[in-house]
Amino acid sequence: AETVTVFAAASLKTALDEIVAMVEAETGTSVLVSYAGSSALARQIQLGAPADIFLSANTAWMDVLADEGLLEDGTRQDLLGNALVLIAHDPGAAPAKIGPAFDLATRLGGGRLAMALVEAVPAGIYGKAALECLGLWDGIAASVAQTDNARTALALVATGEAPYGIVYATDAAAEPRVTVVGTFPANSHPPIIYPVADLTTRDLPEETAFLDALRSPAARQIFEAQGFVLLDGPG
Amino acid sequence: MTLSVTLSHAFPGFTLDAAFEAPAGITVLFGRSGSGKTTVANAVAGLLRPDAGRIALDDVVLSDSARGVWLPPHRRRLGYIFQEGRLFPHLTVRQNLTYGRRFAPRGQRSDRVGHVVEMLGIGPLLDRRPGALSGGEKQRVGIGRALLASPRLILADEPLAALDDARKAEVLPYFERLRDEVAVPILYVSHSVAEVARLATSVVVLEDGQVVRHGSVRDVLGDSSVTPLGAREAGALIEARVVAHAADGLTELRAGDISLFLPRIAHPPGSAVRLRIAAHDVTLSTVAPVGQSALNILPGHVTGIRPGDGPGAIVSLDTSAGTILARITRRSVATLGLDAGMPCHAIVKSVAIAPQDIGRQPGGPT
Amino acid sequence: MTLSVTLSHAFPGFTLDAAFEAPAGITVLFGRSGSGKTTVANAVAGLLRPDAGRIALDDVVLSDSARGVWLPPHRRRLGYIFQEGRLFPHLTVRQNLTYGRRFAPRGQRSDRVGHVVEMLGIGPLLDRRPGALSGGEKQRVGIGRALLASPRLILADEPLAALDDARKAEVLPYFERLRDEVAVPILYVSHSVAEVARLATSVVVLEDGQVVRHGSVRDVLGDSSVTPLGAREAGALIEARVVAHAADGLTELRAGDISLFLPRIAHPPGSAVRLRIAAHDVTLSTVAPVGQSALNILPGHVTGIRPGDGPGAIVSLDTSAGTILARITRRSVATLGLDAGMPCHAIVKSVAIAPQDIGRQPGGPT
Amino acid sequence: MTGWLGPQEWQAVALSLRVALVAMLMTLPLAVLAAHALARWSFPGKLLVNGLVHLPLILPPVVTGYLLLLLFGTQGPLGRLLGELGIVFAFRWTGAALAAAVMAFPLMVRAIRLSIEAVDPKLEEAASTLGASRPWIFATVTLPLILPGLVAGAILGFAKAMGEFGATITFVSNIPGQTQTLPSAIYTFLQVPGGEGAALRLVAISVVVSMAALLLSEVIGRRVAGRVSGA
Amino acid sequence: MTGWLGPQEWQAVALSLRVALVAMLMTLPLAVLAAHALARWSFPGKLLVNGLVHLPLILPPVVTGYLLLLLFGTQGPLGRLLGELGIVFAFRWTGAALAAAVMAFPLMVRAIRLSIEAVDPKLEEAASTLGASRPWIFATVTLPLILPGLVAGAILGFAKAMGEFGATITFVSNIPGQTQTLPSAIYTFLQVPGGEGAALRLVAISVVVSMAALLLSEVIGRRVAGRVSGA
Ligand SMILES: Nc1ncnc2c1ncn2[C@@H]1O[C@H](COP(=O)(O)OP(=O)(O)OP(=O)(O)O)[C@@H](O)[C@H]1O
Ligand SMILES: Nc1ncnc2c1ncn2[C@@H]1O[C@H](COP(=O)(O)OP(=O)(O)OP(=O)(O)O)[C@@H](O)[C@H]1O
Ligand code: MOO
Ligand SMILES: [Mg+2]
Ligand SMILES: [Mg+2]
Repeated sequence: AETVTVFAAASLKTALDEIVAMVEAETGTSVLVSYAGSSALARQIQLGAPADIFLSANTAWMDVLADEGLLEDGTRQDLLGNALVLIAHDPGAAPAKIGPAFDLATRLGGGRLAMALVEAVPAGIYGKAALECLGLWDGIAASVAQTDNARTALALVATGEAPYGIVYATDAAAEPRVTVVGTFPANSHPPIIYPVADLTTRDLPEETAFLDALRSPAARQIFEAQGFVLLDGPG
Repeated sequence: MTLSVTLSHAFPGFTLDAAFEAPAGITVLFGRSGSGKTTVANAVAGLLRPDAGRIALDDVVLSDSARGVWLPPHRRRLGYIFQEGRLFPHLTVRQNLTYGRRFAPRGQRSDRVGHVVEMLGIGPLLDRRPGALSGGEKQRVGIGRALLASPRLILADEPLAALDDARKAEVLPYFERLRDEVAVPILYVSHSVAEVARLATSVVVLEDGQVVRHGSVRDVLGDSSVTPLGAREAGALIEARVVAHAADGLTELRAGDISLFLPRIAHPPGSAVRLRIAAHDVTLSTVAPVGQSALNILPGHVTGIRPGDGPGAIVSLDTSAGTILARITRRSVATLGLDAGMPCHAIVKSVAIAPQDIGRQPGGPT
Repeated sequence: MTLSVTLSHAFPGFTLDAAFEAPAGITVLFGRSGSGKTTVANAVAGLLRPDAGRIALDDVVLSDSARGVWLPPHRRRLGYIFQEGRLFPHLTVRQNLTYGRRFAPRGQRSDRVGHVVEMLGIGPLLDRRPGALSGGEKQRVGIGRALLASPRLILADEPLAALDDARKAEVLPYFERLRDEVAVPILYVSHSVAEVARLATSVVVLEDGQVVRHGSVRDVLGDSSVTPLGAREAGALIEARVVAHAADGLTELRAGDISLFLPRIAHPPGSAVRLRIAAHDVTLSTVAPVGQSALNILPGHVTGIRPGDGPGAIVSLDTSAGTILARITRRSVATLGLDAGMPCHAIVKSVAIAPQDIGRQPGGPT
Repeated sequence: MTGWLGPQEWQAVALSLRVALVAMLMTLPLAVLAAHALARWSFPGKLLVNGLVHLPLILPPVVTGYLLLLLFGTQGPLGRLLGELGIVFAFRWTGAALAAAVMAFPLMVRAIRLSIEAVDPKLEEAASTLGASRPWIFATVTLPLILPGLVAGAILGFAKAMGEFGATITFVSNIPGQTQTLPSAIYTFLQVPGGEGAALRLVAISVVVSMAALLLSEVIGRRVAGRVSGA
Repeated sequence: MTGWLGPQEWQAVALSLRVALVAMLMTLPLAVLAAHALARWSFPGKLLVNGLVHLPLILPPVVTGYLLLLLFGTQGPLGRLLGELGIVFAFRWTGAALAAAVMAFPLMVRAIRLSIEAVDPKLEEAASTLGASRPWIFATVTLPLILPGLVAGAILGFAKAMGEFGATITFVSNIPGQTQTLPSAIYTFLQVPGGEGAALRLVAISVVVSMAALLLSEVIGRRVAGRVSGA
């Protein structure tokens, strides 16, 4: 059988590795996954990378590929959803409802709020949108420490360098050294979506099989164990 | 083969402006420290591109600024013995010695390696690297390296300066042999009049970058009027023929109709030799000397007396062996009443003629 | 001050095993290329840590392997004139010269900079960097640099090798003055017998890393039985006193009850001088010589005749000026019928005594 | 962003220059020391030191940044210690300089070490016979002779510091005006579709600045080399 | 993942070694040439060449990777050209080697250039008077004398190649067994919560391998230096 090459956002590694192992065991299809930032992967696909399937951490880069006609018609789906949470280093941090009344600035008390790059990295973009939507952004903008990805923001909070951070629920769930203070309302930011699509590079039955496997009950279990939400709608 | 050199080059604070011809044989470049000797050698080697000038070896033009000719150093095929060694630190002594061999045309490759090594006494050093050699050892390896490149011109920049007398005496004949047998022109930088007298075919005297005197060694050394070398160094060159080697260790020579006796020299009977008799080693006597140890007495008559700056005077004497110069005090000139035309005897001790002052007569034209 | 040296050190293929004392004055280390001279100097300077040995300057122990004493080079306060220059390429000549000044104790800092510069003829070079100096220029700067460090011991490794005779004649007196006035012991490596004769207080002769002869210069040079320096180099040292400088440029000396005449020397009347009369410059006569140009006639009688390997013999003569050595042919010994006890005249030309063979008598003990 | 570069980008340019310069200057003495020790001394643990020096070259920058965070963060052992002395790296431009310095260090040490190894010990010996102590010899003989290597090391360090990104953003994150260096800004633009143009402008600035530094170093290097060879 | 390292990690180790070795060996001759040209020749555009050589040091690695992708990708002008000759870099281990080589190049050139500048031209002159042509002099005099610099350059290049990540992942992505080098693997582990342990194991391997190479280079360097100084 042919080998399927998947380009996937690096934040999906833990879940995807398990699913790939499962698929390989069940079907004998071998699957190679190249994990990197969504932007790097999208550019590589634009420039002729031998990828069969793309799993992006945001919709913007998938849109770019769609515009260039690099997606197999009708294969794009919104695969996963995620939530945005406020985390704290202090295990005793009081839970809070995050809304316009939430006094984040006081909570920070002069400390830093760790986020992914607010102009560039999806987790940061969503976080800034949410804070703006809630009217909190201006109060804390100067306190934000931006990192090159959500994982590093998580690390800043885990090590206590920053008392608070905004990360994906999936990240927070896996890090025992942080405490979730509250979840941002889903309507405070654009929906967090991980779209997937088959690319026009090749047309193999194994690709379709893999896409189907992503939606199998076993896969759902794996994704949900990581804190993702399996979305139903097509892209 | 004749090397002809016309050069001018300016360093800040020093200007070289020299023209001379170096005929086959050994041309000694003589001059004080900083007078431009090494600069001339570098220009001949192609390591310095002079501001202007022409350097040719017979009809092979090595460089000619007027015609834009410039032969790169590696195509000049010369052997340069550098004043400062310049041995290759990463190669063994043996590899240093044979470095130039492969570049010599196949037929002309020197097969004298063993011989050169033995002469220079560097056999035990062959597998060492130059880093830990003594000063004189380095210099000897440098000499060997240049000689073994089978060059068609040798540049020797004070090659014997760091050597002791015994070693000098071993190496000098080798240069003589090169001069005579291989007919390689040799440009030889030296401070030592003994070396000049022994080796030189012609002499170029540099002073502040200018050639102040240039001619055959006999003219330069024997001329009492110029003393670029210092009055002490005046002396006459005598050409003689070996007559016989006596059992008591003396060699009899004949120069003109005069017999001369020297401590045994290596040249076989019949061979032509050249000896330098330093003016300060000659005693003059108005009467035929008796009862004294000096064996060589050359009768002649005074042709000239040239008083020096100091207490000395140089007396030229015409003898059947040729012109002899004697440096004596002006007081003796007066006491003896010497005057031109007077008959006079030159007395020279056998042993006063130093071994390094006796050389084979050069084969080439002088 | 006396430098005492006991050393043993092994390089692969070379073993040094030397012990000697260098009294105040100049001790010349003499020996063939590769005999270990530089190695000794390096050990004294602290640049080589010998396998075993003790080096002390009077009661200052520089190193003592038995007691684990080791003074680092910079605390030995010596001036080392290196065989290979070792000038600092990034400093100007002036900066090279004054490099050691600041390390000398304040009171002892040399104020002779101008003087040394003039003596060495390096005035025009002061603002240049060593890279483009000629060989002799480099060597002169190296000499100046060591002298100006106000050292309490000078190590001079062939300091004059690349210098022409005229320059040598200018620099030599400076070493004499150091020897006599500053009383700095000087360990001086040289190949030149003339330098030895002129400068040395004592001589250490090295051969293959062993001291084969060691003693005062008079003993070593005047001893006809050992010729570590080659028979040609035998000669006697005469001590004399300057009597007067005559108008015709001659200087009259008195040695014992004999008058000697030399070309004008610089020492004032009354001063004690030392001259070396090379054995090969002495002619012997059984009759009182007449009608000849040599001005110096020393009557005496034969005390010994030692035939050499070759045609020569060395005749010792007892004169009122001291022992004189004459190297003449065995043939002349026979012809003149010389024998011990016989009266005899030594004839020496005034001009045969080379200026560099005349030195001030060293002040220190010999 | 209006105009060719917005104020935030200019800030990044200024900050990068400051970070790179400070990183280079602060590291230089230490690099000289390390290079000298590695070239000329022998001491126990020399191999370990040599390994440590090279570590930032071997490790992916993100790892280096992470290790810096663990060590020099406000919670880290060294960070705590220095914090009491008033020296804070976390989220400051000083931290960016530290990251850049650490990343540049192996390059500087190598260049300087090579130069030191090329200095003829005979010259240092000569200085010692003239009475100069070891530190003095170093200052007056060794140091001037290794200037070309020093300049080369400095320019390597500066260039590396101008380009360093992974360790910096991991250690001190990206706070505009404080820790947002040029490479962070460039990275930001590259993450979003259509950001290439803006990224390119910043790349151009980075290249121009570094090339100017390079040119300067060549000129200095040539002058220094000329002085030493005595022309 | 069971056991200390999974097969995919071992693959990454093997690939990284191959990539670093090939990058180092292929670059060395070119680095020597560039270093020699910069140290000894004068030619028009020398400053430009010098700038180009340093570019990968100055640019953030991601930018370098992106430029490589643009140039050497299957769609890039050079990629197309070389593709017709059967040389493909895009998304192959050869591409990872190219990225590593490009990143290591300035470090190697600097080290070698410093060594060349330290060679006494008088020795080369001496060789020329003995009849050796320029290339021959280079091979028999210059090259042996710069061996310490060559070794230093090689080890810097190797270490850099072992640690290179940004340019590699941007250029050839992160495909296990094909382009996933150790640093890429480390990076991916660091992207997910809980991956630190696995990342740490890979870091340890990377460090061990590079330290072994470093040790080897020190030994070689010392032997070479000893030979030259003639001990
Ligand atoms: N580091 C070393 N390793 C091995 N042999 C050495 C070392 N240094 C010197 N030698 C050898 O020791 C011997 C004595 O060397 P030294 O330099 O003392 O000689 P020298 O008497 O100064 O000779 P020259 O007059 O030629 O300078 C030489 O044969 C030399 O090759
Ligand atoms: N590159 C240079 N730049 C400036 N001056 C120079 C350069 N090379 C040589 N000189 C000067 O030119 C003069 C002649 O130098 P050269 O080396 O030819 O002398 P030399 O006759 O060989 O002397 P020595 O007997 O001392 O070796 C010296 O004064 C020297 O300082
Ligand atoms: O998966 Mo991302 O693009 O590093 O947030
Ligand atoms: Mg010269
Ligand atoms: Mg010596």
